[in-house]
Amino acid sequence: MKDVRLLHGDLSPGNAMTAFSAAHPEAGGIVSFVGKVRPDGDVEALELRHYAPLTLAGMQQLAEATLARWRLDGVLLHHRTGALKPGDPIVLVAAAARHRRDAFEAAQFAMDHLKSDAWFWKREKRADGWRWVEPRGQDHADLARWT
Amino acid sequence: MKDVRLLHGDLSPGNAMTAFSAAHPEAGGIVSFVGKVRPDGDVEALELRHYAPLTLAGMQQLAEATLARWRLDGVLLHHRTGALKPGDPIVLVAAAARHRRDAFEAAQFAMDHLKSDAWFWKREKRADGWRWVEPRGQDHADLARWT
Amino acid sequence: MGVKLVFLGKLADLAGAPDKDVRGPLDWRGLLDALPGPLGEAARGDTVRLALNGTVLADKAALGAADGDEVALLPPVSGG
Amino acid sequence: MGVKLVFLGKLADLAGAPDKDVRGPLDWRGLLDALPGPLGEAARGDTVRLALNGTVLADKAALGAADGDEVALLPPVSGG
Repeated sequence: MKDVRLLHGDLSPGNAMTAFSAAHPEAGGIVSFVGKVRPDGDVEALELRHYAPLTLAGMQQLAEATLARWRLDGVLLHHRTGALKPGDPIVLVAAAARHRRDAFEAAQFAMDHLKSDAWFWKREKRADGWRWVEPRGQDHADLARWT
Repeated sequence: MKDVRLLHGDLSPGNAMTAFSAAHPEAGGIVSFVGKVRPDGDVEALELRHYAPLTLAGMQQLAEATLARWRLDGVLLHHRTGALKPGDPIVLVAAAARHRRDAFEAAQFAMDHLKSDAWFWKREKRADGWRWVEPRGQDHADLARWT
Repeated sequence: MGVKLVFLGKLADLAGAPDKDVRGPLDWRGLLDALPGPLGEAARGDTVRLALNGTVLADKAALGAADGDEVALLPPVSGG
Repeated sequence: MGVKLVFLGKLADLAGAPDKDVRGPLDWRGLLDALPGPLGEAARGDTVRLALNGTVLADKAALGAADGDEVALLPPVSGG
């Protein structure tokens, strides 16, 4: 089962995880990852843009690839778009599985792909204005683990 | 910051994660794992025993070891004891970090140790009665990754 | 109705607008001719991909768009 | 008041009770003498560890307990 959403408004990790857990009573373990706009440093705002003809379809394909690669009961991918402020959740990934190792690996696989291989563009506003963000070297290395 | 609890009554992953997330506004990412009594198969009940002079102190040491090994903002270890029924949460592990890779690895490290290197004894009731559970070979292999 | 060019991420800043209509038909050479200075240079770069009507092209030089089509210019992504 | 033996996990089933008082002082040999058949065999096994007053012993044979002490017999664990 896959639960894939592109959210223009608030992402509520607590509510989403409660529903995902209830939808998978058969799973022995559920791993989740919540990524938030970091309030440290001097980021005042963040904007995520997407491209409607590609972004949600790409997330659906990522969910399918995740389900195909590990033995899972379900996978959840929720990703924000639009204007965000420090502390706001940007992304929620979850994987439910009989065995925890599958769930941990699947969640990391999905997250590594959302970070640097999904159709999102992110910019941050600091004191000196807006700047487009590109993936870190570590993000590329994390992604390369799966190929 | 560590949040370590041995719970004789209900474990509420949703409430615990909401509090943990609020306690770590500075973390860019939070990974969690919830382990539940699997309702599949024929397990009718589960009992977890602990040994008071060792169990909570051992969990505290595990939390310290986890904090020492990765760059984390915080770690949470909540583990049930007593009588459980299918579907009940047994364990909740969470790690908050600036970088997601640290959070994923720390949560797995803590979980692998709770599973087969913490002072708990677990027995399951099936149609043919109670049986003590010992770690699977996979659990030992998971633990050996960290040494 | 021409070919709609859509600029994602930093390319929208370079273009000064999120999209632009140009006359079709449009091939790769025509696209570059339609993009002024820095935008054209960015489009040539290995890290910028093209999508035609929601399908990413394996080879940008194979672009063939007609009036009514949408061509998206996709710079490096960054999510999560 | 003697030495309190505490049996964890499956050892409680073998002992027929969660604990048992024996007379101190108690060393490793005395402990084995105090444990009937299958329980004594289990205690000898490599996978069973001993704790004296909440401290796990590196070497079971080094046990030295006096009246008022608590000795726990710890079989393989299983959590989560």
